Amino acid sequence: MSHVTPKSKPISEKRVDLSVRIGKLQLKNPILTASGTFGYGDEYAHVVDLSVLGAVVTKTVTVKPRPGNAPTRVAETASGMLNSIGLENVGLERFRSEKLPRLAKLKATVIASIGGETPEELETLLGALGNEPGVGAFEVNFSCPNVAAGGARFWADPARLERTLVGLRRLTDRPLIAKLSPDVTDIRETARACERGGADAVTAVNTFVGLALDLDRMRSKLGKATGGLSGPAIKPLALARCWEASGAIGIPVVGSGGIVSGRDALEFIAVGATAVQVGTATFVEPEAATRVLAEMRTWLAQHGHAKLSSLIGAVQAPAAQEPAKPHA
Amino acid sequence: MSHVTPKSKPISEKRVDLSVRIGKLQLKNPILTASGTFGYGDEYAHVVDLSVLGAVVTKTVTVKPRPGNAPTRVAETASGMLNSIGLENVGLERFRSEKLPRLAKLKATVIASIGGETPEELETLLGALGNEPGVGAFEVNFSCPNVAAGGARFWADPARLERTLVGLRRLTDRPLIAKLSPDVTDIRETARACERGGADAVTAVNTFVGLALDLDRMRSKLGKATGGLSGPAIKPLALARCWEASGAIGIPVVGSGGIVSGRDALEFIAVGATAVQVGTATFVEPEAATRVLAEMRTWLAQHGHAKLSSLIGAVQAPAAQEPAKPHA
Amino acid sequence: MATTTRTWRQVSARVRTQREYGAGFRWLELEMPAGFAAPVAGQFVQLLLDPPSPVLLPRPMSVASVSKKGTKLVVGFLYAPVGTGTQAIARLEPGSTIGVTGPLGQGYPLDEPGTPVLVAGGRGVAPLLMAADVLAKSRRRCEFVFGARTASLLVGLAEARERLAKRGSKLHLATDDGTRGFKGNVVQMLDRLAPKLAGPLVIYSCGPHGMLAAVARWAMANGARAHLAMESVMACGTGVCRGCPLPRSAEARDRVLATGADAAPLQGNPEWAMCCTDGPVFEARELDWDRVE
Amino acid sequence: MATTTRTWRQVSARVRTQREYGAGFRWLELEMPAGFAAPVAGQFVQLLLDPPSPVLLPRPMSVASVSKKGTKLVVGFLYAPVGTGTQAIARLEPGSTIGVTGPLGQGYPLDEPGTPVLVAGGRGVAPLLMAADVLAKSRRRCEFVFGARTASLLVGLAEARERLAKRGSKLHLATDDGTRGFKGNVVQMLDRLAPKLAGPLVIYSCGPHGMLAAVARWAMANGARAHLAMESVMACGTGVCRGCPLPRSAEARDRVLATGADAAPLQGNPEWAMCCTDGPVFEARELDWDRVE
Ligand SMILES: Cc1cc2nc3c(=O)[nH]c(=O)nc-3n(C[C@H](O)[C@H](O)[C@H](O)COP(=O)(O)OP(=O)(O)OC[C@H]3O[C@@H](n4cnc5c(N)ncnc54)[C@H](O)[C@@H]3O)c2cc1C
Ligand SMILES: Cc1cc2nc3c(=O)[nH]c(=O)nc-3n(C[C@H](O)[C@H](O)[C@H](O)COP(=O)(O)OP(=O)(O)OC[C@H]3O[C@@H](n4cnc5c(N)ncnc54)[C@H](O)[C@@H]3O)c2cc1C
Ligand SMILES: Cc1cc2nc3c(=O)[nH]c(=O)nc-3n(C[C@H](O)[C@H](O)[C@H](O)COP(=O)(O)O)c2cc1C
Ligand SMILES: Cc1cc2nc3c(=O)[nH]c(=O)nc-3n(C[C@H](O)[C@H](O)[C@H](O)COP(=O)(O)O)c2cc1C
Ligand code: FES
Ligand code: FES
Repeated sequence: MSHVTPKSKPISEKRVDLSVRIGKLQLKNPILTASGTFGYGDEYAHVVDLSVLGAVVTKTVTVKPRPGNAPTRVAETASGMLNSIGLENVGLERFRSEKLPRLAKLKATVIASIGGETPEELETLLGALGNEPGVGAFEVNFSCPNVAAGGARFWADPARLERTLVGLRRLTDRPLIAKLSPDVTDIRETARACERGGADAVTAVNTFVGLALDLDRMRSKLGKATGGLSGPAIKPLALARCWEASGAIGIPVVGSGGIVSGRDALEFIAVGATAVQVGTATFVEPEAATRVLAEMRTWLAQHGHAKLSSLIGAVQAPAAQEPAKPHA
Repeated sequence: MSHVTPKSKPISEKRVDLSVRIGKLQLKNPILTASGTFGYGDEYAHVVDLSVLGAVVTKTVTVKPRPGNAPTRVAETASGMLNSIGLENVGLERFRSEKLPRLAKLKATVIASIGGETPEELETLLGALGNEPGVGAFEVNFSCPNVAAGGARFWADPARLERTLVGLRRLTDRPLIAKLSPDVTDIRETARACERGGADAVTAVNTFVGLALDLDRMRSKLGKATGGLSGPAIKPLALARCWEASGAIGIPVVGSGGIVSGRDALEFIAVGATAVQVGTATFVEPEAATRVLAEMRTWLAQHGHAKLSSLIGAVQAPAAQEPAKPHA
Repeated sequence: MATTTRTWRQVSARVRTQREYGAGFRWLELEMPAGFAAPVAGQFVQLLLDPPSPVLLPRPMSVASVSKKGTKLVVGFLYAPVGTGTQAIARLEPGSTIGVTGPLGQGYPLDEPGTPVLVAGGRGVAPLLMAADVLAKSRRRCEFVFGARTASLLVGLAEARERLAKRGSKLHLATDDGTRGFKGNVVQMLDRLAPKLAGPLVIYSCGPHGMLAAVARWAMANGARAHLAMESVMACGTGVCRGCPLPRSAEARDRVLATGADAAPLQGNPEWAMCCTDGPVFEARELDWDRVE
Repeated sequence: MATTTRTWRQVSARVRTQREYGAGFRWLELEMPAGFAAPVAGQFVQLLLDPPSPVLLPRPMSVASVSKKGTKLVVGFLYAPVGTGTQAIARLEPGSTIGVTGPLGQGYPLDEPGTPVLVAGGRGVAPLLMAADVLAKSRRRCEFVFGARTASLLVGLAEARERLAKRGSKLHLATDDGTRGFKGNVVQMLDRLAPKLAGPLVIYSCGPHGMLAAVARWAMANGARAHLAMESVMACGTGVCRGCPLPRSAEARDRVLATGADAAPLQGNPEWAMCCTDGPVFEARELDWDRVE
């Protein structure tokens, strides 16, 4: 990895241009909320001004409403949390009729997350939402670890991903972002499949499959055996996968996994992410996303970076991965 | 997951039978040291009585000595650490002539970890060490994330694993334990390949590939871009993989990843591990492995378990993974 | 029922006092900054240790008292240091700070008609003493049933006795082992007590889930209403993560399905209610007590 | 060179005192339990916060003083609270406990012949004051060069002045900006000082790596020996994880290859020395200063 930041004099925060672009969607800054950790946006609207965020990624919506998994759904682990929500959501109908209008009123840039057990379900969703004026882009959740059908493992197959995206591509002119599971042997392959299928970006990564045991009751702490691990514990893993994915494809990567601070966000951007998502941090601190944004802006100003986008992939070249002085 | 522990009266710690068996190797208890975290055993011998441990797994040895990677080699992360040691080791010759005799004097049960960039190198190692009287079993490191050649990704191919193990199987009558990488789409497949190839057990899991950035210097905190993540942060991930592997194969699984306490060890055993390894915890507390052993014994006695081996896989049936009351 | 007007904030509060409270419990008082709405009995907050914290998530804690000291709102908590997070809270010295998100959830509907019967188990006593105070202010006396396994677990008994006496309410003690008061559990106590009280009864209860389920069943069998303060493992505490489900009763399920968004303004999940926003206080008929863990 | 007789232990120590030391540094004194060997100047320990700790790994810290208070061994540290771990250490009150693994590594070989010149940069002053004490005990006075960027960073200057005067050693100050003492760096100071001293010189130094590299190069160019206390990110601190490599010089490399196991009893890696066990004190000719970070 090579050092490319120029040592510059601090500049005013106002001079920092944070805008980034994902496909045709221009974002005022790269800080997004992560799907499933910000509800449908309005839950936090009394404490967070949604219009200052790059975008709000909504909870994954499915064709039919889903009640979600039986308790227990969350468990804390060392610097992380496991969840097994099971895609509880209000379903396509209420999402369109109730949730989108409220988000429009709040002047949020909306990225709608959609999830399906089959390519057909995703097509139904995109067929219905693909031209909604209130939606700036779509994130396709190919990576939920907590559903019996259509979860991360089902979508780990590059050929299936590619085929499905080809089908979806025809249904909307908005950017399509494919959200990938980290639990694959080589994320470059799933990322490349998404690019070939016509995705405008990929999100790396969703949660990692994990398990925590309640030893006294000799069963999982969750209602299902496994859940998805998120939070600071996974940051180094997510960062590695984001770096690998961004080195393998030409379309933008959206980073996700353990981002809690402006520095965390910048680490993802430096390894190649065009935007990042704040997830679990919001459960700890509802205003996390706007704080991350403010911290990022301050760091850039202090380090004299007038343009965030010039930092994207600053640390990227896989060739520079080897140590400077090789030795037997 | 089902609850199978009988509620029993406490018993005396002396009555607890901790012995377990891996292939032909009888271990007095399931607590092993993890390769690369206990040196060649004698480094800690003045503070830890090696003879009370189930076994000492030695640092992975390669045919030729290896100097290891350039600095920086370690970086702390949230509840974890990244390492990029690069298999620094003394090589086969000195391992046999210097290290094994010392371990023999310390009355340790020795599991020798061997690593190679090719099946042939592994055969050379096993050809040389396969009948050493001082070695109780071999752990084959198919999962080092920190070497350019012959690392985790090279060995993620089930067919290669199976073929290689078939070749190794002929060279020793001692148990062969295949140490697997967690960074695969489906660890059941690599585990099954090892079983088919003739392994007596698999170790699940080695470290996860991760990355940490030094933002001020805009480069990895490590000398190489990525390293392997270990420690409590990965425990839920390692536990899930251990549970998956043990459900897929008939041979024993050795658990590894984030074990710090007797309860942690028992969690791995309850999801199907026959033995467990204490790694990073030893860097924090040199006497970690013996403390884990003592805590485990105490828990078992307090819960009236006279035989540890009856707890192996107590929480295992993948069928019981679904919630008791399914719902749309 | 959940309301869409959200008043919670995340603020930094100052530890005013902290002390042992007996039976392994501790009493914590926080001074809240301006802008923090006064919680009502039955509501809770999320306590977040300042960084660097040994735990990731905030810890839910019922509000046990609310008072004004000068212009300052002071909120009290009665808690047990059971694990890493609460043990770290227990080490906070007066003057140190802690993050508070709240007030959260639905408190007790203390204006329901009927004879109020407050049923407390163990540390559940605290929010109910607070409820008794509120009832007293609107000149309603209550019957206060306080139960525990054994006398030493009747936490804060002296204080309860004093505060209830002042308000003209009546304290009924019950211990499983008979070491104090009535020998038996709170439901057996309700059986004894009910015939002497003017119906309808409206029960407010807080305690372990097992006790709450028994109280809920008693209420449904005896034509009383009962409001029960539940707990669940939580992440956000604000309805967003969907991490704290409690099983709805068939009755509640049908009602959600029939009335849709109106009956459940937040998300309208017919299967599961969220402890943090639909609760933590639930009327007995809202939950399926056979499936409550 | 590493020795195979290991004397380190992990123990729980008691905080005796902790205070501000100026220039952003803190002074910490720990009372060690029996069985903990007395460290020598240049050695270090690993400090491990009691659980629940906000960090995973122990923090390496040079020993800055060793004394006996009654029968108790007291070990002092001079440190800067730069991150999560050291900031948590800074909050420890007297009487609280902390884990200590040590003594670790190779200290200064203070019995080498020659005129001792001690060269300190910033907080590097502490182990060198300790070294000066030891030299004084064997009736050897030393020249003590103390450098910093600016006067305010000459941490603990008053104490240094007093302790060195008591021992008849001579203090030479140097600041880059000339705000105190000689205007220039410690190497320029060595240039000025050396002609006035009886050769051969034996230098003991502690400070930032950049300074140590310059001192090492000066020593090699001027026929002096120099022992430099290095740092590295560490995990175990005990030679096991192989996480703290420093590049060996070609000379050292050849020697390790030639003499094999004898020259490097622990692991004999010709390419890399381990900071924690081969060091942290290295003679200038042992390392490849072009590759030291
Ligand atoms: C709405 C609500 C109100 C609460 N009010 C109070 C209160 O007034 N006083 C009080 O002492 N406690 C209260 N709790 C419980 C309190 O939140 C837990 O004791 C606390 O989260 C444990 O954190 P820990 O880090 O100390 O323990 P952990 O290390 O997280 O866990 C220790 C033990 O506590 C259990 N536990 C963890 N989380 C919860 C939880 N949310 N509810 C119940 N048990 C849990 C664990 O299963 C484990 O057995 C309340 C919980 C909820 C949901
Ligand atoms: C042999 C040895 C002796 C040392 N003696 C002293 C001493 O006497 N006084 C003192 O103040 N410090 C000393 N250090 C440095 C001290 O160990 C680090 O400052 C400490 O580990 C930082 O921990 P943290 O959690 O506060 O910071 P972190 O959050 O871990 O890091 C904060 C900053 O410190 C840097 N850092 C982290 N680890 C080290 C390290 N091992 N060495 C140098 N920088 C590091 C990080 O890169 C980062 O910039 C010594 C280090 C070694 C290896
Ligand atoms: C409680 C919870 C619910 C989530 N729900 C969704 C979801 O519905 N769709 C989705 O794509 N990701 C979901 N995620 C994953 C997050 O969007 C995010 O990718 C992941 O948590 C990693 O980021 P973090 O560490 O910042 O939380 C969920 C995560 C959590 C913790
Ligand atoms: C510094 C370090 C060096 C390691 N070296 C090896 C090795 O040589 N061979 C191997 O199979 N595993 C090696 N590992 C992996 C450990 O044996 C263990 O499987 C892993 O760290 C997970 O367990 P833990 O979380 O308890 O450390 C190493 C781990 C660390 C942290
Ligand atoms: S705790 Fe997040 S929804 Fe209740
Ligand atoms: S820190 Fe582990 S070998 Fe030096």
